[in-house]
Amino acid sequence: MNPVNYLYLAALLFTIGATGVLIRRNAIVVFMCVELMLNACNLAFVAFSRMHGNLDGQIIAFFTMVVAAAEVVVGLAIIVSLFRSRHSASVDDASLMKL
Amino acid sequence: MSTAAVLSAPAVHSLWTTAAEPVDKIPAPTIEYAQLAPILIVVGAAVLGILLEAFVPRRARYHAQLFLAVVGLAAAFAATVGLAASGHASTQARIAAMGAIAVDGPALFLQGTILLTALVAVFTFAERRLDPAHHGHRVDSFAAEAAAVPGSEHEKSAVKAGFTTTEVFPLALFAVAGMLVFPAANDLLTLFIALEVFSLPLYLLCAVARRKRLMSQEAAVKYFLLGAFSSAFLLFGIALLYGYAGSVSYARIADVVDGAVTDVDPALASTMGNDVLLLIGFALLLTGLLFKVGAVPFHMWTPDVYQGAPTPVTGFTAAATKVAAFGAMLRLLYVVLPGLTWDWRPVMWGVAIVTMLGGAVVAITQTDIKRLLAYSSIAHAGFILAGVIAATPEGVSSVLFYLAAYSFVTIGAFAVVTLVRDAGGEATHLSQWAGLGRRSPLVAAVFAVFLLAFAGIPLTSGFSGKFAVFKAAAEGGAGALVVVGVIASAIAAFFYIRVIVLMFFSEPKPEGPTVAVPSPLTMTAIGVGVAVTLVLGLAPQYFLDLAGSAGTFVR
Amino acid sequence: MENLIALLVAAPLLGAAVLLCGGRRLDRYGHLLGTVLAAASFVIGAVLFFDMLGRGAEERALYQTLFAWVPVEGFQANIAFQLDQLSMTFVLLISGVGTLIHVYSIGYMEHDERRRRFFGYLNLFLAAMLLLVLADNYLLLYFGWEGVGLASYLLIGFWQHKPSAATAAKKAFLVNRVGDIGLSIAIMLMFTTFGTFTFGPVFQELDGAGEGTLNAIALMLLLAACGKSAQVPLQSWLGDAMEGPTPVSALIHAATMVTAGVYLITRSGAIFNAAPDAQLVVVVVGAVTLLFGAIVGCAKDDIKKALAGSTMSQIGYMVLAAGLGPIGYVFAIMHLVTHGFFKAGLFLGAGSVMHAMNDEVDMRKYGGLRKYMPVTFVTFGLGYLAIIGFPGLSGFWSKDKIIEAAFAKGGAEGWILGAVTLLGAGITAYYMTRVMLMTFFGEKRWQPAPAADAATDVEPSADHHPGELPHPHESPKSMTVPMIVLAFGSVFAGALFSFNSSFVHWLEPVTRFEHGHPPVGAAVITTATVVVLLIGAGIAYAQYGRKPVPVTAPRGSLLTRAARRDLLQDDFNHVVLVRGGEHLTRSLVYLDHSLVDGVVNGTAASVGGLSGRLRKLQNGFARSYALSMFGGTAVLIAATLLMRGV
Amino acid sequence: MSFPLLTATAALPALGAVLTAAVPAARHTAAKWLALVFSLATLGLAALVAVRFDPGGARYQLTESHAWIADFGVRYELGVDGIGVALIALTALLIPFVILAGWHDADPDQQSNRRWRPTQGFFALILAVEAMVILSFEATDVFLFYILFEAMLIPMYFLIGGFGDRAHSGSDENAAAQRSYAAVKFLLYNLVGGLIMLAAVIGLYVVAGNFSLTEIAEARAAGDLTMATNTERWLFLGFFFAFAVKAPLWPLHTWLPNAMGEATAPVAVLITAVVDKVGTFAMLRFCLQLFPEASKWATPVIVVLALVSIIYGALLAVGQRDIKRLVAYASISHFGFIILGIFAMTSQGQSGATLYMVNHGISTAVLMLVAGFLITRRGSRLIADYGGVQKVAPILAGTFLIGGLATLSLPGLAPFVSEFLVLVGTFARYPAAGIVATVGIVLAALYVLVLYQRTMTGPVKPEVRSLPDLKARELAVVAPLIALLVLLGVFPKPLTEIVDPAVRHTMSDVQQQDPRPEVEAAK
Repeated sequence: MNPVNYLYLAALLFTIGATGVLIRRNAIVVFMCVELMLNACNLAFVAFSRMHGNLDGQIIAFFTMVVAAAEVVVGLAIIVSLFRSRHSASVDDASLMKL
Repeated sequence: MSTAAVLSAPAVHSLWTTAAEPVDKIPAPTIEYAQLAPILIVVGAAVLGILLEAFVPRRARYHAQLFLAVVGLAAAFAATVGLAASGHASTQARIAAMGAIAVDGPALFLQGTILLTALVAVFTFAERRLDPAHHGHRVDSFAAEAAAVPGSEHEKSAVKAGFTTTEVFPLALFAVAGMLVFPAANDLLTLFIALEVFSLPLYLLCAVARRKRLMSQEAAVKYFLLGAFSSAFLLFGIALLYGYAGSVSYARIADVVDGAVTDVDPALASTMGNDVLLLIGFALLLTGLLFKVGAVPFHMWTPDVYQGAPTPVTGFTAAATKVAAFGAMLRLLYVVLPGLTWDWRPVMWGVAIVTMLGGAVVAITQTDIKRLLAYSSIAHAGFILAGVIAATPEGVSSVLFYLAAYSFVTIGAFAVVTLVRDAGGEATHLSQWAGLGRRSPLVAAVFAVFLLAFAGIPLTSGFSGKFAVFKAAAEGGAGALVVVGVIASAIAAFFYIRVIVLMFFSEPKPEGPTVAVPSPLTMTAIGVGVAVTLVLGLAPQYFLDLAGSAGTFVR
Repeated sequence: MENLIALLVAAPLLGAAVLLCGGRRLDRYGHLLGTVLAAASFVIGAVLFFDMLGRGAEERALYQTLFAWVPVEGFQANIAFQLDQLSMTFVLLISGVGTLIHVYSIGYMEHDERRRRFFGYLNLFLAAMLLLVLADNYLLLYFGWEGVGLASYLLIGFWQHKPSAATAAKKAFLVNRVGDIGLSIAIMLMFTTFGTFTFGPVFQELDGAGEGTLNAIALMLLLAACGKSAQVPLQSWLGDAMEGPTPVSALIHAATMVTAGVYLITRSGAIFNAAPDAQLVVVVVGAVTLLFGAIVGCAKDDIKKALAGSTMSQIGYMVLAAGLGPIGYVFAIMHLVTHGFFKAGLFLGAGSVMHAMNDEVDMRKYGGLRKYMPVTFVTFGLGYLAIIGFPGLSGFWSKDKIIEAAFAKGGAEGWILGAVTLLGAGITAYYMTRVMLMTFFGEKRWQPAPAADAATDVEPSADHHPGELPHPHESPKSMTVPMIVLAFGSVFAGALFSFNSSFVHWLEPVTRFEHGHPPVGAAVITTATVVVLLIGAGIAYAQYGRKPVPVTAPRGSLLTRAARRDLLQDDFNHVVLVRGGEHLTRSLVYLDHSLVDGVVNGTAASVGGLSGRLRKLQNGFARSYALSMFGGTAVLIAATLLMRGV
Repeated sequence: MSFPLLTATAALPALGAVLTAAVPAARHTAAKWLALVFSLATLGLAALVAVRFDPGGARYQLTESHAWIADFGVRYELGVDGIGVALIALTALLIPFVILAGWHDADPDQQSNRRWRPTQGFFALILAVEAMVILSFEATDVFLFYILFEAMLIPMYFLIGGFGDRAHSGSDENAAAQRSYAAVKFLLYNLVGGLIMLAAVIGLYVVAGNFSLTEIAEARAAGDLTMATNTERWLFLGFFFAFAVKAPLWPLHTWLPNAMGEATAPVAVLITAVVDKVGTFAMLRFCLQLFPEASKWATPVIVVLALVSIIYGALLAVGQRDIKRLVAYASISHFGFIILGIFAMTSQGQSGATLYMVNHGISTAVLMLVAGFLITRRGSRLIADYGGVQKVAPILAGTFLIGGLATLSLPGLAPFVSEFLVLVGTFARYPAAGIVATVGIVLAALYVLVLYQRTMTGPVKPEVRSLPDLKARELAVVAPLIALLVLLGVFPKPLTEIVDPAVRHTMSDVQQQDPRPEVEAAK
């Protein structure tokens, strides 16, 4: 299969993730969409890695996973504490500060 | 960090080609520990801080953590100075850690700035005299137990027990470590990792305010989600650049962009021809960095986060993040993409203009002092961008100088904000600041000095910085940008002055806030801010020299 | 000898400084000090005069340079004096009449608590006026010119608590300032034309300048003269200036200051001679004012205002004569001097009458005073005869010469001017006879003094008894003696000057002189003049001597009513200048606020409004922030690609 | 190295400011005396500068030069020419009187807290302004000048906003609001001007590579430094705009009436008589010297604007109901004359403009300070609230009249000399402009005399019946200034002697010669 197709897929996934961030209210889902974007990146890395015939991209993908995991830890901690204070995980509810 | 060594291009290549052969020994990466000392010291201190958190009794933790953080940062700063003194900022500049980290003038200058800023910020973190003691325990700006639900019994008992979130010190140290690496990163992966290393602790730090916890948590969520969103863009940009150049090493990418590579394989030849990859990748990468510096239209997190975060954290974030992010941006634009100067300059022109004007204009109608400072920081990001756009060594050194000047003013200003309090904690609404000059002339005068420096009035560091940046921009052919910058400065002057008017020319309200008498910690922070502001305003030559000699990137 | 010149000015200046800065402790002796210093100036003048007589006609002028005043690259103005025959004439007139009026004022102002200051102002006036006539350059002349303006301002408004006096003072200064524009511009023109504005060099270089320039300079000088000498169209202030104490009217607004315009024109004779067009304008201005003043003088019931109209008219004669060129200068100055005597005398007489009549000025409330105030009556009467040109008295000699010179202008102009001056002589006789009859003859029409008006805060003077009829009495010696001296001048000065053409010979070296040749014989003109004045006096007698004078003025004809209102010039000023000016300033104040400031404030407001709208974008929703970032990224990518044209 | 006299002249008041500010709260009278002593000592040093200055000597004298910010091409360079000496003398002369006149303007009220030290602040700020103004007259480095030009706004701002007139036309809150509006307006106008100048300053650096006035001028004269026509024009406009705001020139003037109206009279004097002079001074020194061609290019427009200022300012002065605003508009009119004189490009015009700066400073000081004394007595700035003051306070009225007469340029008082020189100088180059400007002198008479008539003459209003006459302190403020007005009106030679050579230099900078008299030209 043409490696470019993987890139198209990666771009598609990335866009879906970004769109999700824009349209979903639940903080967890938003965060999942970000994760989707990161994974789209991973796909791109791996695809490029293969194209160029070096390992860099694949190694980066591992790093990205680690980072994503760290983000989950931090993110969930924050989101959960927000949820416990407000009994809601909607990002739209958290709008005390504006203007 | 050692993993980065594996990624250096030649090493990977040999690994790939020799994979099938039997392995006698794994070639150990060369790590220049001495040259990386500042980073390593801070990381070490941070790790040690985690251990302290685990093993030191609760009542001793505060002092232990504070001591560790201060010593760690001071030692790291000493190491930075030592490196600079031994010529690593100029003649001895080189790339360390097998291509992952550059040790050169800009890196050391920025690291030194970050470390000093962080040191001052840690002082404000540690301030425990502003609020009255709770149940006999002195309290700082951070929640007794951040995990507890605000207003719950759990929280009350934590307060009663005198818990404090001493984790903020190691968190801050981790953030500092990431910030140290960020402007020194010499490949895109290190850049990304550094970004995450300093961002994630900051998200947490935003969430742990002791007062107004809902706002604090909201700020953290917003910062986190948007930050993650932006880092996804950054990462995708990295992926595209990697796809374009077949490498994430700055030097390699620069060569590919310039067409200066000799070993072109067919895959590289095909991607090299695809400028769309390069341009989109560049734009996405830039997005991530512009988010961190708070440039319009990626600025919208700034006011909310600045307002919601605990004020010492706000000061730290505002000052240090900006230094680190602009450092990384400079290196990216000057080292990786000089070949794209003609592509990125017009785009950055646009961003700089809307950032300067947008920040200044929206700030006019702000009513909260922290939000006002947030918008002011946006406008300042625009001014700094003007220096970045100069695309000359003078541009680099002017930005370095500006960052140093700006960060101390910022930390000092936010430190003053922590002092003005009423029963509900900090009194950040502007109307509460009315007549402050009559109640506490000294505090008001100090804040006025900071505001004047923000406004770029001569004899303050703000003026020297602004002049340096605008001069570089004008010399670099961005005269029109200077004119826009001047207009934005004029607009900005309006709201700084509004605050001064409020403080000095309005009658104090009877139920107005009081000014807390801080411990020597905050006093030091503010004092350093004032001193730097005035010294850099009156006799900036030494520091300009410093920034000037630190203006060359190693490649 | 020339070193004395500065003393002429210094003496009264010293007086002014001491009296004005000295404070209350000088109240008791101040008036004496002022008088002595004025007299000192006169004595020095006399010494210089006799010294001057001792020299040949062409070597009489003296020069004294004190110091460089404004030494600037290419612009040299000195404090330097020139005392020639023309200046000398004025010095004697000014210091002489000035001293007399100082003496007169000792009595006249006796009950005024601010008498010291009054004398200080008088001394200031003398100093400025002497400076004016002694200056050797136009800029220094301008110094004196404005100085007399200031003194005039201070003295007209001396009774500042009266709003009318304050207004009159302001008006006088302002109208004079308009004239001063002329003098300024004339000096500037001289500077750009000749590189200097010192009399001698300017007059020597006249050939090099174009006639247009010279006309312009001359017209500007005329404008200045019009302001100071109350010539149409800048005459309106003089009538109001009568608000000042009467000695002031006599000295400043009759004898000396108002004639400064004539001095200026005569002094600049060389320029005017080279600018015939401007000269024609001078003549026209003189002729118009001559009739204007005379007509106004006919209608006024206020004795001082009637005399003020007369002053205007008489100065009109002088200006007209000066406009005739070398045939007229000498007579202009001669009439100026004789007028100085008789008009000062008339004013002092009027002051004496007012002094006796509770400061009443309305002639309709006088009548029959000749019996009560014999000295005043006689001196006033001699002044009256002099001014109407009764043969043998001063006015006759000088006015007759002017009428002759007017006819001698030649052609139609000559006839017209001659006719105007003749007509003026007739009207003069008419209104002066009217004044004379209403004041000193007929039955008593005295009215009780009005109650002191609290609103105007007039302090009752010592002999002011509200509600009582006045008790007219002769004035004290200090007042009558100056009147008598002036009466002597009124009677004999003209003859003295005309004897052997002495005045002509005296001034000729300065002003040059040409004999005019009127189309008809001099005797014919003289006869005509006498006839005309008899007619004028006769009509007045018919109206005011034969019939009783009503205490309230009859409505009168349209012309009378207009003349009472200064021929509507004040109304014009009021409507066009005052009202118009008020509208202009008011609308400018409004515009300054709404437009000039408004543009700036509007800009600020629109930035603020923009700020308010942009602020709304910060709506607190994380997702919209993300959208902003997403959109920004898209734009960034698009822009980057577009730049490359990919 | 010789004694740095110029630095000392500026440093002394700066030191005084610091010491005054440091006086303990309870000893506020000591602070006043301290400030007065320092201002007098500064006057002494300024006199020494004037004595040491040799009119026949080099263009810039008593020069000092030290490295400062090499990166910006900035040196700490001082030097004075005759114009500078005259203005330094003016500044040093006026400040003691300003201090003396404002003796009680900032007395602490009873209930204010112990940390609020208004008196110390007031006098320290005045001295700080003095230091900066003097240094700005001495600076021969464009950057140094710019810094001072901007920095002096801050103390002025606090003086205007923090120590407003206690007499006002409305309620208390209203007064505070108006005062802070005035202070903000002052600062913003000048800051905007300054920022635009900043762009030009940077541009100048880009073109010239350093900021030394002498070096740039020499390089330009020698042809080593050429500016493209358009560049020079833009830079000129940037500089001129800032100076025109400060001066102020129509239509950038509207801050002045507010600022002068709301500030106390001594501060108003400080604004118009001292600080604003920096603007006109800078036009003469920097605009003409750095950008001669552009100056000539812009002259027609500037002359027109100056004329508008003259007439417009005077007409608005006529229309004012507030004494201090009236004086402010009169000042606008006078600044029009100064600018007209500068840009007439004749020696008479420029000498006249320089003299005008000095004379206007003194005459406005007299008028404004006496007006201030009056206003403090009655507690109102409205003209309509007065009447007949002459009767109850003749000395006050007399000094007020003299100030007014000086304002309307009566010969014998100093402003006449300068005004006439400006008029002549203008007329020589632009006759029409000279004539229009002459109309200004009529309007000046109008607003001065109307003001005098309405306040001082007429029946005594009940409210003014008990006003005391000038006290000894007040007379000590006014009398010397009046004496000076007379002295400089009759014998301005000492001033013209030092100004003339400087003007000659400026004229040669712009390569202009005085128009020759018509008669000579014809020969």
